[in-house]
Amino acid sequence: MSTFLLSLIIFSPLIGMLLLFFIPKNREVLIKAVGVSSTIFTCLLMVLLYIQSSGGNSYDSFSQKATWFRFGDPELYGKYFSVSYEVGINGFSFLMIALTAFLCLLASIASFKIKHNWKGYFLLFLTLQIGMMGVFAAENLVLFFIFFEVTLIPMFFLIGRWGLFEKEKASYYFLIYNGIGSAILLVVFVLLFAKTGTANIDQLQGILQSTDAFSNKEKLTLLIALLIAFGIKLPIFPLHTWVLKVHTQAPVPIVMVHAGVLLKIGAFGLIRFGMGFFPDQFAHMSFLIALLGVINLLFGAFLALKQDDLRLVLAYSSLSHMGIILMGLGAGNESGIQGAVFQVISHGLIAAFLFFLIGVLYERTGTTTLSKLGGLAKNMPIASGFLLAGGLASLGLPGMSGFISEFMAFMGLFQHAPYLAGIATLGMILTAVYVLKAVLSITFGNEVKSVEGKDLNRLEWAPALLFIFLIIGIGVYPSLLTNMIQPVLDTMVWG
Amino acid sequence: MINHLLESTPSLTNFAIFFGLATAFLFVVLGFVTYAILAERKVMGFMQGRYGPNQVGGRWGLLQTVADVLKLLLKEDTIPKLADRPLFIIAPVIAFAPAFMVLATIPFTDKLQFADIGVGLLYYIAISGLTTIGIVAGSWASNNKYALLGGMRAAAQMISYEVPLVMSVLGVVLLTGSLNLNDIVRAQDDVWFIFLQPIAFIVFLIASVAELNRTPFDLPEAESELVAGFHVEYSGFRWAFFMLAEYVYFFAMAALTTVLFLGGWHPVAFLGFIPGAVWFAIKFSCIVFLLIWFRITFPRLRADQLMEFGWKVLLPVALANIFLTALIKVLWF
Amino acid sequence: MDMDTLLSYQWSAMMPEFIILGVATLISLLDLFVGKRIKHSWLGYLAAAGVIGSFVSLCLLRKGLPVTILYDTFRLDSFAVTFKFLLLIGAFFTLLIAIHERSDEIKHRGEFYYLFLTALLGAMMMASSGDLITLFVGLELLSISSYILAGIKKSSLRSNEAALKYVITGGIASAIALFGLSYIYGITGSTNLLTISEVLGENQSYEFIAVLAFLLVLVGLTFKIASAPFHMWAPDVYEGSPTSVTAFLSIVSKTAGFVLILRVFLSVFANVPMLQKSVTFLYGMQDYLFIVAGVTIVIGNVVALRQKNMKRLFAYSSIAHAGYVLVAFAVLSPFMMDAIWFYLLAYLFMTVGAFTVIHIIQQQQGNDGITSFAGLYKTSPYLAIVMSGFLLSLAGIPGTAGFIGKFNIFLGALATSPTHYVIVSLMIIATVISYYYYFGIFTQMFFRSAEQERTYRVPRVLLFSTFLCLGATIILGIFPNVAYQFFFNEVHQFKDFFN
Amino acid sequence: MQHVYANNYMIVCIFLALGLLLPIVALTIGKVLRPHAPTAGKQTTYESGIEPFHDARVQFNVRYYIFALLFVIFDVETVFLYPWAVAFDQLGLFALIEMLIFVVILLIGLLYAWKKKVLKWI
Amino acid sequence: MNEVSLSAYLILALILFCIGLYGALTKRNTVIVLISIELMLNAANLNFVAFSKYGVTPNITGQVFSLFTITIAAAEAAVGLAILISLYRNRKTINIDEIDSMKR
Repeated sequence: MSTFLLSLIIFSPLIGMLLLFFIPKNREVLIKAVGVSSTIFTCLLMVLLYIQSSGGNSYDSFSQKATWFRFGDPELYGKYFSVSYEVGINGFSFLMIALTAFLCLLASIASFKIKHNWKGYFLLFLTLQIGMMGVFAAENLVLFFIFFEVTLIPMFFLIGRWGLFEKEKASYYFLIYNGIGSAILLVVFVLLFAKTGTANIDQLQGILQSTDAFSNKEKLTLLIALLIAFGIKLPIFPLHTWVLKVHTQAPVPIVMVHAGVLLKIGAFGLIRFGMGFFPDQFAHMSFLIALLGVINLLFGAFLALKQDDLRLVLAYSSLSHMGIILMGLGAGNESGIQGAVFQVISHGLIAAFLFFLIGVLYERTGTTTLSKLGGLAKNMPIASGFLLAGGLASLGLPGMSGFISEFMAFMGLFQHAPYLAGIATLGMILTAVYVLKAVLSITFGNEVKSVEGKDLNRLEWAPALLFIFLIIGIGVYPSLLTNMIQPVLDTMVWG
Repeated sequence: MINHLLESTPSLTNFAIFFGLATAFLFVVLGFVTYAILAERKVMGFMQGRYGPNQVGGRWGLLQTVADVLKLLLKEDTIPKLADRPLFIIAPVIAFAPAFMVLATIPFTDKLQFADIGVGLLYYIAISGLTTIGIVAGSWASNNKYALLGGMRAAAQMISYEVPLVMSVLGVVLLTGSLNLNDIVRAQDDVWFIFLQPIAFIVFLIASVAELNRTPFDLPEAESELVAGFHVEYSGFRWAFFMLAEYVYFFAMAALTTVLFLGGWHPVAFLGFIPGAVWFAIKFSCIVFLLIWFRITFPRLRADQLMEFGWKVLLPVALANIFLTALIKVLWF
Repeated sequence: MDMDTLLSYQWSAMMPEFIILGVATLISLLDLFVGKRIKHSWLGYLAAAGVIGSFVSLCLLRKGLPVTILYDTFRLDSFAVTFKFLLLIGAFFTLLIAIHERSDEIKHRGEFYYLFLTALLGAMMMASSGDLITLFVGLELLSISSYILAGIKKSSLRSNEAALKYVITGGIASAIALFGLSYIYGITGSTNLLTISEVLGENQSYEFIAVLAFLLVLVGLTFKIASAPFHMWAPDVYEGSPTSVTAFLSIVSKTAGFVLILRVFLSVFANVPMLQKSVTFLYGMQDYLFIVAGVTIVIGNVVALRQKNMKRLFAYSSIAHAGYVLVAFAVLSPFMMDAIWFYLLAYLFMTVGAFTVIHIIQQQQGNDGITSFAGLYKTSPYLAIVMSGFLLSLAGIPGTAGFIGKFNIFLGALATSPTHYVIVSLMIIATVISYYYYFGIFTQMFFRSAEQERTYRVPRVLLFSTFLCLGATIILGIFPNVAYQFFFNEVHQFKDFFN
Repeated sequence: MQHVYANNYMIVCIFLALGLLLPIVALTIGKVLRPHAPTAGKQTTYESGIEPFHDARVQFNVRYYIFALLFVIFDVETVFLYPWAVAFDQLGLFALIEMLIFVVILLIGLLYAWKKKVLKWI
Repeated sequence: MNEVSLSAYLILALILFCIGLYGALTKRNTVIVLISIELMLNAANLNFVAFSKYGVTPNITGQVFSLFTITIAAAEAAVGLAILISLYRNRKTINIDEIDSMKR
């Protein structure tokens, strides 16, 4: 059972897709129900997996390997490239998959607001889920790349078909930027594969560290290529424009998933491949990476301050928070990396949460412009409360998950590059300013626009509560996560 | 003597000698043309129960054609204003030159032959095709509706009949195994190809008449409908060269028929004491007479009959003949 | 050459060709004598049946290779067999499209079908030729038949223009190639490919001429595959020709072009050492191949961005794909054969499927602009989804055959030498550029709405063929081993290619 | 033997030269002898006495071209038939069959033209 | 008349080929373009025949090849002209520059 469990989880949305396929496309309620049940099913399987892994201690039994296909012929050329279907998890990727499953569940609930074409929407949504979970579970470069690209196509359609006014433009931005990123990634992967003859990530790691198949210079080049590839996804400062488009134009559930999971693929990839394959070179470049992180942080924060659209504020805030991940990684020491990993999880939750609320808000008011919103607390006290909580989590209030990650990342960076860290603290202040400015003006500012409808309904506050619970849970009891990621960190930091 | 010359190193002297001989031959041909025209008119007259030319040059009108030529030489030459002048001038030359060129390879006797080249037959066929270009060029250059119509008809007719002509000869080539005209004649030592290849002979004869634009296939110059066909705008000596080309072809075609089917210079049975040249002349004359006879006997065909006859009858018959010959050769020889 | 030697030849090796020839003759006679009395689509089905028959006979011939007959001018080796499979499959699907061409546009149905078959025959001859003469004759048989096919819509101006442009460029290209071949013959005194290779290997005193000949032949042959110096005919011809002919040109004709390139260059130049450099001739010429491939890729993808007509767009896309396959050839990797074969197989299914959809829409809408796809998802979800499958594959998205094909090319290139990363990067970047126009079609199909509501009637045969193509595209994308296994095991290998 | 070959072709060239020379010489002589008095009337195009109207280079029936194309095909066929006929003795029955196939294919072409009423004049 | 050397034939063929190529690429009249293509093919033929007689290893193959080429060239010209005629019926021009109904 346990050998197939992981694959079952990854491909569990297929069951839902299959069911959806046979449902007539005008049966709205049924379609939505099936979509949500499918994500619930995946979540249940995740719980099963957690239980089977004896509480998150041993994941080895979940690894699965099957030969898949082969390029070339050993008899004929004496040389061949074999690609296997290899999946497996460790603590970190388990967390990422769990996050994905969880966010997908909530996003699918948020998807109830989708107005048309529910069937197509859920089919694509579930495909996206397969891709995201597959990326984290893949133990093989080719497989990783395939899942990576599988996330690309559904996103294109989801943005382009169900997005807002500039949806087509946004979907093209998404496609082309990520296409370029994946293209660079592909070059790197194929180079590694072609030179070493294996695509298994663990084996590659061993080969790259023990042999000199690549010179240092080549390794550095490859690392930079990886940095660009994942930097687009993450995004790192000059490559970020597409994120803004996507965050402002995509439908809310998709932005939730996107901000919560898809951006993290960049961080995940950077940790998994950048640090995993080329640790020495990564250390060599650590200052640059940290610097990029600080730039991201400050740039995002500054621009967030200037925005009048809540979506854009959050988009820039995502950018700025990604900077913290980079800072943590750039620090390169245990607490830095721990902070980065923490940030990956915590920002995933917080960003998704905030976008979830934006979706609710947008539905009620029809706008996300700050200057048109205000005095929400009077009509929608519960929503305002959640919003405030989300904002506080975002700016890193102690006791919430954001605090832990930021604290650790900064601690790491102070050890590594104190001046840089000093400058970066400015970013934290700015973060507090823009978050509070935005949130407070919505909740307590002058009432500009009347709100139609009531406060949150059951389907809205329940997920929100779940979010808050998790965010505070992690913030109060961080060792829940640290226990899981510690083994990963050990291998990463100490080799 | 000619063999000796042929084997010597090519030089200017050789060139001079050959040139002299060829010029002499040219005059022979011109003489033939002169008297062929006369003969044609005489025979026509005879068959139509009239005298024919009988004023110039005595009772036989022997100098009639000479007088005609002189008249043409002195006649004013007009070129229509709308004509394409360079093409108009060059067209008769294009028409005439190949007509004379083909004569180079015809073996009149086993000794009397100018160029004995290996692919003589192919040479003849290839070069003779060029005349069409002269005719079409002349008709196009005239910028005259009758001329163009005639020229196009001539082209269509000549290319249509070229195919059966070429195909019919293949029977002979199959039996000989050579394209050399000398070899072909030698292969008829025992029996002439007219007996072995009667179908081919008939096809060849018909096609050659068409190729020569002679009645009953004289559509390109059908006087009653096209005035004079492609050379309607030509006068004087330019016109004469079209006519000359036609008659030189007449000569060449008759000679070729003799070579291919009538055994060339070979004598009939026991009459070997008569020189080959005479035999050749006799056979040649027969063919010439036959062709003149045709002209007088047959009415002109309609254009559609002409073309359809060529493609639907002559071509399949010629092809069938080839395979019949090949089959017979494989099975019995 | 007497009777006995001739009878001793294993004539059955030519069975697939004979079947095609026989069916073509049969169709022409049927068309002439009972043409009026039978439904013309039956001729099309007869042609398709002929292709299937040929396919079956080819399957039966797989064992006991290689067979060479007629003094080595015709050779049936595993190379020929595997690539003939591609040709036959491609021809089969294009024939299915051809059957559904509108009958008021193509009046001469009989001709249409047997010209298809003769073109196919030419392509098959090329695949099996062991001699420059048969090779050239095959090439021209294919070319001349396709010239007429391109102009088969006699009363359509665009069709006429397409045909004329095709004839002219085709004529120039084959003249250039022939001129190159004449030099190859000149310095070796033979037209047999393997003999040429031997002689060239022994005597290298004419290397300059050999290089000249190589380049001339290369330039001439790029015409058939529509790559760089001779790509410009493709857009016009693709646009003007009937869609089935377009599909034929971009699949069968292109495959045949690659077959020819592999045949000539590998068997002639692969084993010939080069004088100045200590490499084989083909390696010495590698740079030129790279230039051709690179320029082709760039032109194909960049110009495609501006296209507003589906068939034109696919013309440029097919130019780009020719460039990709040329990369596989140019890197001269040991994986060349299977990479090219697999890519062409994948390309076959996705292109023929895409053209089928384009055909259906063009037939019923009378317009082949890119906007004719607007709102297709609403009007005909089946067509939209099937088309998306093909487009994804053409764009090289994982999960489809196109990805595996491209991946194989990359892997082969980089496994041979890491310095190939330049061409590989170019190819990958070009692929990303290609997303732009492929996804532009998606935009039309899914995001826009149609100008007017209409329903598309998909003929049953085309439904079947699109379904089959989509299935093949996806299966080859997920389980490429199906094809690779066949390639490596069933047909026993290319060891016989060089002797 | 080489000389014989060269000499033979020299003769052919001489014939060509003579074929060209005769018209040139004759026409030059004629130019000296004949009168030259052009008038506008003489230089008009002949059209049975009426004033010529519009250009004479009219469009022709397409049949002419089609016959030309047919001619090209069948004339080229002979390119193969001639070598075959010359070498028939060495080739034997098989070559006959081969050529038969070849010709039958061409005959189908002729049949095609026939059936399509291409061979029908006007 | 001495034996003409191989290079003379080759140079002649090359010149013919270049003229043909030039004509094919620059001329505006389609008929002339087709003729130019013929010229190129015939240049190749000339090469074949010259090599077949004076080449490294003289043999008959070159001549056989040129026979095939002649046939193919004829077929190509026939098809080309036929297409040109049908185009002319629709378009009334044989000028290659005016054949541009499909814009780029």
